Formats: sequence, C-alpha cells, structure tokens
Amino acid sequence: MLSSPFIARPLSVDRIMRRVLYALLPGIALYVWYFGPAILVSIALAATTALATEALMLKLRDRPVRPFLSDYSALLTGVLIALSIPPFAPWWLPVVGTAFAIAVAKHLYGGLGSNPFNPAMIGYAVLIISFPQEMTQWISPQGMGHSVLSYGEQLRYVFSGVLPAGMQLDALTMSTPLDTLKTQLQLGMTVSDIRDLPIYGRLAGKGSEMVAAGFALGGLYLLIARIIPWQLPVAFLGTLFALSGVFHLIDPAHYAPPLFHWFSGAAMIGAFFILTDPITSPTTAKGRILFGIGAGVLTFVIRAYGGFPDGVAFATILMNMCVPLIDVWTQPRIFGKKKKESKR
Amino acid sequence: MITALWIMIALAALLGMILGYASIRFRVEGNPLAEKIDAVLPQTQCGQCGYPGCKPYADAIAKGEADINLCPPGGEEGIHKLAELLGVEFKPFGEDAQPKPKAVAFIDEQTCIGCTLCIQACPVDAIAGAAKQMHTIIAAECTGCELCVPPCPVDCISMLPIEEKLTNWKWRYPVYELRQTS
Amino acid sequence: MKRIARSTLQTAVNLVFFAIIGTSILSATYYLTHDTIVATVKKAKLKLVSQLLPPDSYDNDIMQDIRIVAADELLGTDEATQAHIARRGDQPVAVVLEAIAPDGYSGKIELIMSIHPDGSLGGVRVVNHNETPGLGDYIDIAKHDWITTFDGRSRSLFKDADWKVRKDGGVFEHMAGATVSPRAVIKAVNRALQYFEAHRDELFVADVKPEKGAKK
Amino acid sequence: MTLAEMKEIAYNGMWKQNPGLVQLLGLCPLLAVSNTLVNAVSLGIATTLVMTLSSATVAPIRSYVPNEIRIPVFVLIIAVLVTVVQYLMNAYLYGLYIVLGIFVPLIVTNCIVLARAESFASKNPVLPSAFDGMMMGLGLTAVLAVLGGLREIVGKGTLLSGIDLLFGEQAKAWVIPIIPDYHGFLLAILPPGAFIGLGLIIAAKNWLDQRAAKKISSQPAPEALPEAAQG
Amino acid sequence: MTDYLLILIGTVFVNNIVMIKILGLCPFMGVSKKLETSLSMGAATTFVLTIASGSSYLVNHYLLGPDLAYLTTLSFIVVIAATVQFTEMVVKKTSPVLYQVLGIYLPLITTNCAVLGIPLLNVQAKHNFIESLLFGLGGAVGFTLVMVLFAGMRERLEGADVPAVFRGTAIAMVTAGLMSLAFMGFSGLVK
Amino acid sequence: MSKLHSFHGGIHPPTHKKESTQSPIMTAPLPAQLIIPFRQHAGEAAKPVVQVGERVLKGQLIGEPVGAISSSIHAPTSGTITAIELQQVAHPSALPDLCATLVPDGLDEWGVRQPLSYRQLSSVELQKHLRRCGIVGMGGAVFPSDMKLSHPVVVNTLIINGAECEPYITCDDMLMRERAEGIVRGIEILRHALGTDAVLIGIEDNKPQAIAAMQRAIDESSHPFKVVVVPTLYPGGSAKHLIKVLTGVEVPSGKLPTDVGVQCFNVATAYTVHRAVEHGEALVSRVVTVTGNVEHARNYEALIGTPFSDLVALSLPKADTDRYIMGGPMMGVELPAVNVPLVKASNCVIAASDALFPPQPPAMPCIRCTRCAQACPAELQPQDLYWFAQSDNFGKALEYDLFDCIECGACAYVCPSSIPLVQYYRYAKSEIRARDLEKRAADLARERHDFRQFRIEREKQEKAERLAQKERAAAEAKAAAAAVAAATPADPDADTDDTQQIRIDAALARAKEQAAAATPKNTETLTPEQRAEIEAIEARRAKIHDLAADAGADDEPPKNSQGN
Ligand SMILES: Cc1cc2nc3c(=O)[nH]c(=O)nc-3n(C[C@H](O)[C@H](O)[C@H](O)COP(=O)(O)O)c2cc1C
Ligand SMILES: Cc1cc2nc3c(=O)[nH]c(=O)nc-3n(C[C@H](O)[C@H](O)[C@H](O)COP(=O)(O)O)c2cc1C
Ligand SMILES: Cc1cc2nc3c(=O)[nH]c(=O)nc-3n(C[C@H](O)[C@H](O)[C@H](O)COP(=O)(O)O)c2cc1C
Ligand SMILES: Cc1cc2nc3c(=O)[nH]c(=O)nc-3n(C[C@H](O)[C@H](O)[C@H](O)CO)c2cc1C
Ligand code: SF4
Ligand code: SF4
Ligand code: SF4
Ligand code: SF4
Ligand code: FES
Repeated sequence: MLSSPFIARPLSVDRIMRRVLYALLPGIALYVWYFGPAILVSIALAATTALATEALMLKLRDRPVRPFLSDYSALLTGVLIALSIPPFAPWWLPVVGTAFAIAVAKHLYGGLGSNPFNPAMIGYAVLIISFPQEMTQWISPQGMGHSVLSYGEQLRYVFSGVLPAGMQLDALTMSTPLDTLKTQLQLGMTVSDIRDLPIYGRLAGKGSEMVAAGFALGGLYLLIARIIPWQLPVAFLGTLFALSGVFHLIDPAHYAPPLFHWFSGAAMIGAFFILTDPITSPTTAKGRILFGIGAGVLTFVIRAYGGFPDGVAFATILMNMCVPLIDVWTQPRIFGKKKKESKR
Repeated sequence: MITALWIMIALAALLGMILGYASIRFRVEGNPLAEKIDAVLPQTQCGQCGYPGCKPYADAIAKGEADINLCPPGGEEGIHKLAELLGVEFKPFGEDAQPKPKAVAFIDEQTCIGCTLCIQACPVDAIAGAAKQMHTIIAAECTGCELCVPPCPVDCISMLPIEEKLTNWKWRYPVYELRQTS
Repeated sequence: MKRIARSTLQTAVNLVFFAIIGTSILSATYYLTHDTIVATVKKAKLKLVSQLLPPDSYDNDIMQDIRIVAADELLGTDEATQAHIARRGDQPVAVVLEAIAPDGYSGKIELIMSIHPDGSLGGVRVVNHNETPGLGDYIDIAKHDWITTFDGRSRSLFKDADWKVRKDGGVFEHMAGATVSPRAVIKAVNRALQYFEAHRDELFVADVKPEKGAKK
Repeated sequence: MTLAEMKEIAYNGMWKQNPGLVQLLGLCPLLAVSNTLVNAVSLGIATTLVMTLSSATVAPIRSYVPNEIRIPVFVLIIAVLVTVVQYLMNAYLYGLYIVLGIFVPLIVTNCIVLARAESFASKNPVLPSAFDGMMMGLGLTAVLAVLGGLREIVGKGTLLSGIDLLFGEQAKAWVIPIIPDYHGFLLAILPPGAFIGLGLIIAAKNWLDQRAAKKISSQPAPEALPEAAQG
Repeated sequence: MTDYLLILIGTVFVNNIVMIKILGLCPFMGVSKKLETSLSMGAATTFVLTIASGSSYLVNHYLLGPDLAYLTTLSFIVVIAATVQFTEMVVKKTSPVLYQVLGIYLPLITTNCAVLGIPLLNVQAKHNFIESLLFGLGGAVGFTLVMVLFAGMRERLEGADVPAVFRGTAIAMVTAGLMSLAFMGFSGLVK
Repeated sequence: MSKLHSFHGGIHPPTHKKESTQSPIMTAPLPAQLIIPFRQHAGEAAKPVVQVGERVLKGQLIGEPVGAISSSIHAPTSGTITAIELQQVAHPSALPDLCATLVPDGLDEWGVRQPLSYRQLSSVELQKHLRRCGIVGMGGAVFPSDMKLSHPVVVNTLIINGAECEPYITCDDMLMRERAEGIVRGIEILRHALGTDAVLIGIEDNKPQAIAAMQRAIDESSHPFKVVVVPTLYPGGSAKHLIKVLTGVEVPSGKLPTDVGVQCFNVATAYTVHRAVEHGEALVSRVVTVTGNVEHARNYEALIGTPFSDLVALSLPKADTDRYIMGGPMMGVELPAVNVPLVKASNCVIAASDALFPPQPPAMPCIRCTRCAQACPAELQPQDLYWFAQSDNFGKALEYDLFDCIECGACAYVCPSSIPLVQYYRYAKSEIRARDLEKRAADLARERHDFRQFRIEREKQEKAERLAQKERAAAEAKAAAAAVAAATPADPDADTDDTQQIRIDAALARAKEQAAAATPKNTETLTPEQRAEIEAIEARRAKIHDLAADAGADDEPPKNSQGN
C-alpha cells in the first residue's frame, strides 16, 4: 500500500545534475577558446569511461542500470575530472582517473549518495600522485604565440604520444601559473617579478583567469537557481581571500594577492562545482560554513607551503573526511527545542 | 654486559614493584558489565542460549566465554545491540539458533488435568491455577519461552503465534521496486 | 598492607628474573654478531665508494683513513661528517665527501661524491632523497644515469653560470617538468666543490682514527 | 597434538582466523613493507620465526608468570627474540635490513605476536603453541606475499625486484618484468595503495567464503529431499 | 618555538603516524567502529604515548647511552608494557564498559607499533627531551584525529548500500586508503 | 491586528480547493446499511453495549468508553443492529476491526436529546457531557475533546483552527461559510469550559468567504473573538505551527500546547460541541469533502458509518478512477476498499487516478541535497532520519528526534529523489514503539522471574522450617511418649493408644497441609485486574473453543511440518 504524500513537486536528480552540467558550459567554452579543442577530447574520453564504468559496476552490483546512468551524476564526475587534468594529457590519464573515481570512490561505497569522498577529486588525487609528470604538463594558451598543432596532430599526440617532427613537448606545455609561482619563488624571485612573466595575465594566468571567470559565471547561475547552497562558495572564497590578503599585505614579495588565488588553479570551479557536491558536503548551514572555511584554509596552506601547486582537490577530500563529524556536531535546533544540547 | 644486566635488573625491579602494587590497589570485584548485558537480553529466561536463563548467559558473555549470537528470542536486533555494547562485529545466528515468530502459550483446559507441572516450569509465573484445577496462561505476562510445553503430561499446551491486529500493526519497510522507466 | 608489600616484591622478583635471562641472551647475541655487523657495514660503504672511485686506483685502507669534517654551510651539513681519503702510496688520489642539498622538491637530498685533488669530480651519488617517485627521482642512479653526467666535471672547466640546468641556461640536462630536483643537486655539488677548493689542503691530512660517535 | 588439531590450527592460521584478513592484527608491517614481494616475504619470514619461537617460549613458562606482569614478561621475551633476529639480519642480510628499516624492531610490537602469545600460547602446551605461532606467521606471510606481489605488479610492473638484497648481485637477473615498458602506477606502492589493496584482498576472501557458504547450503538440499519425502 | 610548532604540525598532519608512517593500524582499524570508543582509545593512547616517549628518552639518555644501544628495544618495550599494564588496571577499575570495549586492544596498546615506533624514531632523529615529548604527543594527537574522523565515517557508512563482499572491514580498508591519499596532500608542508 | 509570526519550512502545493466549493453542503441520503467501527477515536476502543438484533434510535449509545482516553459511539440513525463483528475499516493496514452493522429503518428517529444550558455548568460536567456525546477532534487527530478540556494548568488563549491547509479538503471551509453561527456558539462553549479570555481563529487567506462569514457571525454574536488571516502555507494547520504563527510561542518538543497556556480546536469540533451542548445531539454525522477524479466535487453532510462507496457514487467518479484516498493528498491514507465506512476522522475522500496523481518515479538514493530540511516545518534533518531509518539504525533516529516529525510529508513532496520519506519514518516509529513495548515486557519478565526465584527460595526455607518444626515436634512427642512409657511401663495398652493418637494427629496435620497446598497456589499474588483478566481469558477461551470446534481440525498447528 502506498503511503502519503501522494503528490510531489516535479523535481528530479537528473534535472539537478543536468543543470550543473549546463553551468559548466561557459567555462568549457572559454577553455576551448583559449587553449584549443584538446580538452573536448579529454572530456569525451572521461565521460565515456565514466558511463561505462558506472554501467559495469551497476551490473556487478546487480542494480538497475538505466535509472542510474540517466541521472547524469557519473557524467558530471567524468567531466569534472577531465577539467582538472591537463587538456593535452595522454588518453589513458582521464580513463584511469575516471575509472578509479567511479569504481572505487563511488561504487564500492554503494554508488550515488553513499560515497563519503568526492569521486572526481579522488580521481584527480590518484592521478597527480601516480603520474605527476603527465599531470603537470599544462598546455600553454594559444594566444602566446607558440605554434599550434592541427586537430589531427593533437589527436595523434593524445592517443599515441607522437609529436610532429621537430616539435618539442616543452614548447607546447608549461607548468601552470600556480606551479610557476611556486618554483620561481623557491629560486628567489619575488611575486611581482614572477607575474611579469609572459604566461601571466592581469589577474592570474593568461587565459586561465578567463576560464576561471567562466566557471564563476556558471556558479552564479547555480547559486541563483538554488541548486547549490550559498554558504559553501562564500565561506571558501571568503577564507581564501582573507588569508591570502593578510599574507600578501604582510609580505607582498612572497605571497600572491587574493585575486590571483581566486582566479588561478581550481579555486572557482572548486568553490562552485566541487565543494558543493551535496553528497560529500555537510547538510547543515553551520556545517557548510565550517566546511568552506576549512577547505579555504587548507587550500591556502597547501598552495603556499605544500608540495602540490594547487590545494583545492586535497582540501576537498581532507574536508570530506570531516563531514560526518561536522554533521553530527552542528545539528541545528529543532522546532520546539531550546538549544540542541550537543549530541554526544 | 654487566652494566646491561644491572640496568635491566633495576628497571625490572622498579616496574615490577609498581605493577605488583597496582594489581592489589586496583583490584576489581564483580562484573558490572554483566548487568549491562543482562539489560539487553530479552528476559525470556528460556535457556535456548544454552545457559540457565538470561543472567547466566550475560555473565558468560561478560567473561568472554559465550558468543553474542546465541539468544534466539532477542532476534538479530538483540545481537546488534550486544555488538554495539561490546564494540564487536555483528554476527548472524548460527544454523541451530534461529529466532521463531513471537508466540504465547495456550492451555487447552478441556484436556488440562491440573497437574501444576507447567506452573513449576514457567520462569515468570505466567500460569495461574491450582492443583487439580484448570490452569490458565496470563497472556500479557507469558514470554513465549515454551518451557511449559514439555513438562505437560497430557500435551495440552500449545504455542499460538501472536497474530497481527490493528493495535499491534506495524508500518512495513518501504520497498519500491526500481522499475525500468523507459 | 602486608599483602601489598608481598605482592609488590614478588612481582618485582619475577620480572627481574626474566629480565636477567633476556638481557643475557641479548648481550650474548650482540657480542657474537658485533664484529660481523661492523664488517658488513664497512663492506656496504666500500661498495658505494667503489662506484665513485675504481678500487684499483688507491691502495690504502680507505675506511681507516678518515678526516672529521665539521658542519659547514657549503656542504649543507649540520653535524660533523667523515671524509675518507684514498691514497696511492703517499699520494692522495681523492677524497670522498658527504654533502646535503637542502632544497629538493620534498626536503633534503643526501649526496656522496669523490673529488680528485685537482678539483675534478670522480663521481656523485644520491644516498637518500624523498623526491617524487617517477618525476624527481631520476637523480637516483637506481632509476636513471643522469647523475653520471657529473663524472669528471670541475669548477675550472665550468663557470658558475654553467652549473645550471639547460632550461636556466646551464649545461646540465634535465627532464621536462621536473627541474627542482636537478637544480638542487647541481647547486649542492657546485658548493661542495667550492668547499673543497677552500679546504683542499686540510682535507688530505688524515685524522688518525675514526672517532666514536661521529656519523657513520 | 593430533592430526585433526594440527589441521584445525593450520586452517585457522591460514584462512579462518587469518591475522591479516580476519583478525586485522599485524597490519602495520603488512601494509608498510608490502611494496615489493621480496620485502613482504622477508619480513613475513622474520615474523614467522619470531612468532614460532615466542609461542614456544611463552607456553612452558605460562604457569609461572603472575598475571600482573604477564604482558611485560611476554613482551620482554618477544623483544629479546626480535632483537636477536635483528642483529642476525644486520650481520648477514644488510641490504634487506636497511630496506625493512624500523619495521624489524617493530616486530616486537606487531600485534599478532603478542596476541597469539596471549590468547593461544598462554593456554596451550608447547607444541601446539609453536605450531600455532608458525601457522599464524605463515598466514600473515601469505597475505604479505599476495599483497606485496599485487602492489609490485601494479606499481612497478615487475616481480621479485630487490631479490639481490637477499641473494647478492647475481640475483638481479631473477627479477621478472611482468609488464614490459610499464609506466608504473605509483599509487600502488604508496600507503593508499597498501590500504586499498588489502581491502580488495579482504573482499576477495569474503567473496570466496560467501561462495563456499552458498555451495554448502545448496548442497545438502538434494540429500535431504528423499528424507522429506519419507516424512 | 616555531621548531616545536613544526614538530607538532609535522607529526599530526604531514607525517601522520597512521596514514603516512603506517603505524598503530591495528587499534585504528579495530576500535574505530564507534565515535565514543575511538575517542576514549585515542585518549588512552595519547596518555601512554606521551609517557612512553618521555620515559624512553630518559631511559635512553641516562641509562643506556651509546654503548648499550642494543638494549634500546628491550628496555623501551618493558617500560611501555609496564605503563600499559598499569593503565589497563586503572581503566578496568574505573570504567568496565570501556575496558570491555577496548578489549583486546588495551593490552595491545603495548604492541601498538606507534607506541614503540615513536620512541625509536625519537632516538633515530636525536630529539631532545622536549622534542621527544612533543613528537609523542603529536603522534598521539594525529592518531586520535584520524581515528575519530575514521569512526565518524564508519558510523555513516553503516547505512550505505555497500556491496556485500565489501561490507565491514574491506570497505573500512578502502576508506583508510582514501584517507591516506588525502593526507598525502600535506606532503611538502614540513620538509 | 497582532503581528503574525512565521515558522521554518513549509511548502506551497497546488490547493485544488475550488472544485469542491462550487456547491453548498448537501445532506447525503440515508444509506441501506451503516457500518460503525467501535474504534473511531484516539485511545481505547469503545465497548459494545447493544445486542445483535436490538433496535436502536438515532443518537443512542451503542459503544461506551473504556478507560481514560476513549469516547462513545452512537447509532447514527434509527434501525436494527444486524451484526457486531470484524469488518474492514479505513486503515492503511487493511486489517479488520470490530464494527456494528446497522440497517436503518428509514425513520431517522432521534432518541432522547438533552440540551444543556452550559453557562450554569462546570467544566467537569461539560466534559462528561461531551464524552457521553462522543465528541472527538475533527481536525484529524480524533482525540477525545473532553480530555483536551481537562487540564491542570491555566489556558489563557484558545485557538480555533480553521486553516485547513491541506490541498483538496474544503469541509471546514464550507462549514465556516454555511454554519458560522453554530461554530461561534461552539467556540463560546469551549471558551467557557476552558475559562480563557483570548480566542484567536486562524484561517488561511485562500478562504475569503469563510473569513467573511466567520467575521459576520462574530460581529453578530458580539463575542470578542478575533479572526486572524494567516498566509497559505502547508502545514500551517498543524496545531503547533498555527500556535507559532498566531502567538509566536513555540510548543516545546514533547510537550502539549496547554503547557504554554494555549489550547487548539478545529472549527468542526467547535460546531459539534455546539450541537452536543445546545441541542443534545451526539456526534452522528459530519461534513466530508468528496473530490478529485469525480464529476461533481462537493461536500456532503453524511452519517458516520456511511460506506464511502455510497458517497462517491453521489459525485459520479470518472471512469479511470482506480483508488481512493481518505484525507488529503499530503497526509491521507489510501483506502483498502471503497466500501469501508465513513468515520469521525474522515474529512475528505479523493477519487484518484494515475492522471491526477501520477505514480512516483522509482526512488533514487538520497543525494543529501537538503531540500527536505529546508521544507521541514519541524526543523528536522529528514535526510539523516531517512538514512538511519532505511538502515534500521533506530537508536540514531531517536537521537535525531524522529518523534518530533509530524508526518506532514513536506519533505517527501520536495525530494528530488522521490523517496517515500514519510513511509520510512512511520516504519521506524512503529518499530521503535514495538521495541519499547518489548523492552517493557522484558523488564516485567525480569521482575517476575526475580520474584519467582525469591518466592521459591522463601518456600524452600519455609518448607525446611516446617520440616524442622515437625521433626522437633516428633522428637518432643517421642520424648513425651518415652516419658509416658517410662512412667507407665506396666501399661502397654495405654502406650499404644497414646502413640496411636500422636500418629493420627500427625496424619491430620499432613492432610491439612495438603489441603492448604491445594488452594490456588499461584493466584495469591495476583492483583484484581489480573484476576479479571483471567476471567476474561476464560471467557475468550470458551469462545475460541467454540470457534475451534466450528473450524474443525484444520486449525490445529500443522504438526507434520515439524516432524523430522
Ligand atoms: C581539482 C582540480 C585541480 C586543478 N589543478 C590545477 C592546477 O594545479 N593548476 C592549474 O593551473 N589548473 C588546475 N586545474 C584546472 C583549472 O581549474 C582550469 O581548468 C584552468 O583554468 C585551466 O587553465 P590552466 O591550464 O592555465 O591551468 C584544476 C582543476 C581542478 C578541478
Ligand atoms: C605532485 C608533484 C610532485 C612534483 N615533484 C617534483 C620533484 O620531485 N622534483 C622536481 O624536480 N619537480 C617536481 N614537481 C614539478 C615541479 O612542481 C615543477 O613544476 C617543475 O620542477 C618545474 O619544471 P619545469 O621548469 O621544467 O617546468 C612536482 C610537481 C607536482 C605537482
Ligand atoms: C501536518 C498537519 C496538518 C494539520 N492540518 C490541520 C488543518 O488544516 N486543520 C485542522 O483543523 N487541523 C489540522 N491538523 C491537526 C491539528 O494539529 C490539531 O490536531 C487540531 O487542530 C486540533 O483540533 P481538534 O482536536 O479539534 O481536531 C493538522 C495536523 C498536522 C500534523
Ligand atoms: C552541485 C553539484 C556538485 C557536484 N560536484 C561533484 C564533484 O565535485 N565531483 C563529483 O564526482 N561529482 C559531483 N557531483 C555529482 C554527484 O553528486 C557525485 O557524482 C556523487 O558524489 C556520486 O555519488 C555534483 C553534483 C552536484 C549537484
Ligand atoms: S536464549 Fe535469550 S531469552 Fe532465552 S534464556 Fe538465553 S538469554 Fe534469556
Ligand atoms: S506460560 Fe509457558 S511459554 Fe509462557 S512464559 Fe510461562 S513457561 Fe513460558
Ligand atoms: S514529514 Fe516529518 S520530517 Fe518530513 S517535513 Fe514533515 S515533519 Fe519534517
Ligand atoms: S530532499 Fe530527498 S534527496 Fe534531498 S536530502 Fe532530502 S531526502 Fe535526500
Ligand atoms: S601491527 Fe602495528 S598496531 Fe598492530
């Protein structure tokens, strides 16, 4: 016998996920504009792998395949992984990362809704730890005057690793703005010297700052459409801004300014698309603020002092670990209770 | 070599003394844990666990002599509670100790000869009656332990499963088939 | 009260008994294996040195011919180390120095190198490092022979500006995407050579005996 | 000790109560030094040696040790044995000794050693205790070997790398390149790979056990059928 | 002062005793099913570890010296075992339920690799007394931290639709692996 | 106008109230047969007080209350009781319950009606009267209204609930439009019984006509009642939330409104109170909305016990109607069959079809989006409750305040994963309640077991004492006999006589003891209730025996299945 309620608002998981995918579009479009279409290959590879792995795992787990494939969550994971690895990566990089993310980080836990860690970020972390060389060869923006490969040559490189004769890999790739900042600081340059290098634009990396802005735009749409809660991006970006601002004020030679932090690396995509993964973030308002602050602090600390150029991914999975506790310890007051005495 | 020996002797002597003192000073009497376990057991006192009643079984668990999956009346829920209390892994029932549906005893008084044997068997005094009179089970107090069934010389006691009524009806676990929607 | 005292004493005696037996066995093993262990450790170090210096190029007991080198900024060390001196006849052939590159990608890189009296390198090896496996670890001979490019190089052949990776305008090769580690090694070796230049003469005068407590 | 008892002990050690898969004891060395097959097996053998000897030593003295110093005494015995093993390795297997590092002295605190001393050797006579120690050790070694092999293959694409540390230079040729030209999947040889690998092995054991259980429960059915027909 | 702070950060996060150094795993896996117990176990371990690293420094520095280095393991472990045995008696007396819950792990604090590992690492790193204490404290805090986080996740995982063969310890191992992956993000913070 | 307050969450489902407010309330014709359940209110079921075959008059008591929380059941019309038996009722379990079947004689002849002039009456007397008239809350909870008037603390505000927040339902709306005067009189009676001064009538702003009608009636009556228009927001009609909106006071969790000096009644309850007090009419009919997939959605005044099928037929259900819902679409229950009878709680019946209420898509896993938490008026964390309920982690569910869930369904309404959340909560709640009962039974069993051990011990001791006494007595007797024998060695006859006498005494004593033992042994500790229960058991046993005799051997426990 069915139980009440018998009516429901027509909203569904796949609609939510689809909107998040749409929101990624401006960023992706700018990405293609500045860095060429190689990223689309990565996205296609990752998306295909994501769907295939999802289907395989569902089969193995004896769960219906159709409804879960059409909820777009696996697709979203795949796209996010593709966006976080260098666009010019060999074909197996997105494949391995996505397969690991979906199979281990998602389905071993029971699939959609059960995973404690953000699958895409687990995939990214696995890749950067296992294949640091491939993961640090970012393509340099077309606008910088380097010779550009034809589409065919790009595809050939992605799938076979062969460059046209006379072409050096070094000429095509560069370490990312954050990475360069880090290594050059170690070599004794100051922040302003470094930012005069040709790879930098007005805020952060040339081109990549615009991509970040594109993601921010999509993020604002999600915010306005109430698909993501405001606490997460606000707390995260606010913390990142405040921390980097204070350090920049104290020692401008060695600490990059806040806007640089905002518009480089994965800060924007992280704030709006990654930290906000509802499944792996806290459910209470207070908890979300704590989560955002924690992720902001960790991101800054890893960027400024750590071994990895960008800290967003690690900050995300580190904070993911804390989510159950945050949820327990920030339970809000309920109707008719004074103040919730702490649960434990 | 000799220094080594002296050092170790000194160390050992010192620590030995501390431990010897502490072992007397912090001696524990009784086992408060058994009480906690007993509170979790269903108190059917049926002995199906292989112990003469719930308390002895609780004692045995507390001493680490008995497994936590021996009490059928407690059901899986009971094992879960014990596992939680003791911080051990849940363990399903063995082959021979599966719980039965809840039931109460019922005496067919047409057959009952009033021998009082069942009264003596019932661990919770749920049978009322006197010698050579018909006996009656006070259903509200019967735990369904079946201990009164075997002693009856005329086999007049049967176990009636508790039937579902409006008053004890429970909402079911929602099971929705994940239909393939095209 | 008496019971406590007795139990205390009894326990202590018991434990002491086992301690005596255990310590005896242990001490015995120690003394039995001590010499072998010393020999093994020596052999291991010799094997390492043999990669830097052909064993037939010297004829002294290099393990005994030791000079204690105080901690020095140029070497990157923060405690005294041992330098071994190779001689053929009375002529010094080379000194085996330890140095540390402090600015590897993930922490210190420990180096050992042999330097001929003319300031040229016999060879360099990385003994310990934490560089990223698969990226920065090609400085390790077990992974790559990059480190052998130092063989025979000296500061008289290369100016300071050459002691850099190619990317920074120097003469040393490097792997794309991992320049931090080689930079650190190159810098450390260059400095160690500077140290050698400054202390060449003292270095070839041996201390008599290896001192106890110094770093193995 | 009867054959049945031996079988039981062996089965317990290798499968049913396997320290690494079921009891989850002795995990530190299991996870820390299982990055190559050679490391894993070497430490496994060292541990097995210590376990056999310590169980054999604890069993005869069990009745003379008062309860309150039980653990210190057991640990003392184990520590002596471990240190002896450590010195022997240091003297004769120096390369391996350096690779295994701190985990050799840590055999002392390998939980499974004391756990067996406490829960088996302190209640049983010498022979079964020694045998139990050995089988538990071997059980751990087996898991170590599987995990080590897996991690090495996935991580490096080889097997038996580092075998020269055991058998000298000439053994270098024994290394088997399983996947030629392999890129290497670093994760497998790093700590996360150890955890995940062990998780997969435990899952595999669960799977085998469940399959076996299903077989058993479905097997007697046909036998029971004629009986039911009679009744 | 910053040195001390760095030791703490280093031991708690960067070189977390459980996640990176892979020590103390048995209690980490065994006593992390419930939040409360993991907290208590963390407290007990913190107590023992701090005492152990302090007292073993004293033993090493004043009793043994360089000549008797071969007694290090033996003397350390005896001191630790006694400390643990003492703690065990006290816990048994004061909190029987905790005693039952910590069960086999309480005596096993003795054989918690971390408790011997940290003093040995102290010797290896030539820490002074304060550094030794901080190293022990940091290690223990790191241990408690990851255990509490882990317990929180395991409690939540109880409701998850984990595939049957992975239920229980297998998924816990995988989770620990992903946690360790996350902790690698700290690498390079303290060199 | 006092300031309105608001509560967290809530939803705006489409109201669909227009359909059934187009035509006035119509009195439903007398059905051929009425089925009157004895359990129509919260608490203990009523006990039948009529015999099969008896003729009853309209308003005549046919079931009397049992225990404190209970109410009366009356014959809705005059006619003959043809059966008292288990019949299907409007309950989600589809289980049968005890009902009386009444075949109307068509006369609709009232029995004695006893109007009261309430101003002279004390609250207690009024309560007695309401209980006699079977007045229970018409807002859905069917809690006996007399109980809601008997309260130990001062109630200073009376709130009348005319919110009717659920979609589709319009019975209160129509009642207010058409019978505002009666409602206002009823409110005055309730106010009198409670002794309050402030009366607030909360009506949602989507019922302008009802608001106007009520205001007019109040103006005419010149009572100082205040009609407060509240914003339409489901579940604004929930008593606690209406109180919050009207007064700003939050009823503490686990407490009753009276604990904060407020009491809340539904408008229809007020109307029935008016009928009961001023006309002496028991609660035998109510207004019910018939809507949904029907041609003529409207409200009917129908007799309690009218089969829903009769009512629905009046409104002409459309062809594709395949199920019926009693109550609103948010909190109602699907009827197990359409011929079950109308009860006091039935405010609405909705004919449903897949077109009207499309079946929910298959439930997906919860994605923790917290839309449910944003909608939950109780400010709970529904996603956590669901997580615990679906994994049977009841302890945690309790910790997260499962029992503060009012089962309003707002969470399930907004859930993008289409999870039947409320069903999980109901499941968890009933499991927890059952476990609670079990726990209590276990405690009782432990007590009784301990007592038995104690008793056995005592009896053993007493026996031992008696034995010792007897032995002592025997020894004394022997000694006496010996003494006698010694004194009269020459008289052997006397000797035998005396010892004989002693033996006889002993035998007598033994017999007496046996007799004592034969008195009911196990009954001495029983309380009167238990004795009563034993009697009841005897009676039940007799009945079961009859049944068993009827059913024959089939009912025997299937012995052969255990035979291996
Ligand atoms: C988790 C994650 C990590 C990323 N890490 C970096 C990074 O370390 N450096 C970087 O420049 N871009 C990183 N990106 C990619 C940027 O978000 C974005 O794609 C970038 O603007 C592309 O420009 P770039 O190639 O100049 O970096 C990352 C993205 C994600 C999702
Ligand atoms: C996770 C990670 C680990 C790295 N490890 C090393 C390393 O061990 N050694 C190294 O030289 N560079 C390492 N790098 C690369 C440096 O960050 C830096 O990009 C590189 O050394 C600059 O080289 P380039 O000047 O050729 O671009 C690593 C990068 C990442 C992201
Ligand atoms: C979610 C929910 C919605 C409710 N909606 C209404 C309503 O619209 N009208 C109403 O009178 N009672 C409603 N109630 C019942 C009230 O809480 C309360 O029981 C009733 O107003 C008390 O009056 P009564 O005893 O006269 O029925 C609702 C209860 C709940 C839990
Ligand atoms: C706002 C939003 C953000 C998301 N972010 C991520 C993400 O960062 N990584 C990811 O794997 N999936 C993401 N997803 C998809 C989905 O929630 C994820 O695959 C689940 O964690 C799988 O159980 C996101 C979904 C939404 C609605
Ligand atoms: S089986 Fe359970 S109910 Fe029966 S005596 Fe044992 S513990 Fe009590
Ligand atoms: S009446 Fe029978 S079944 Fe019921 S409690 Fe007593 S002995 Fe057990
Ligand atoms: S049904 Fe319960 S949990 Fe859901 S919204 Fe209503 S009160 Fe909240
Ligand atoms: S609305 Fe549904 S999916 Fe969203 S958190 Fe609540 S229960 Fe989960
Ligand atoms: S082996 Fe390290 S804690 Fe058990």
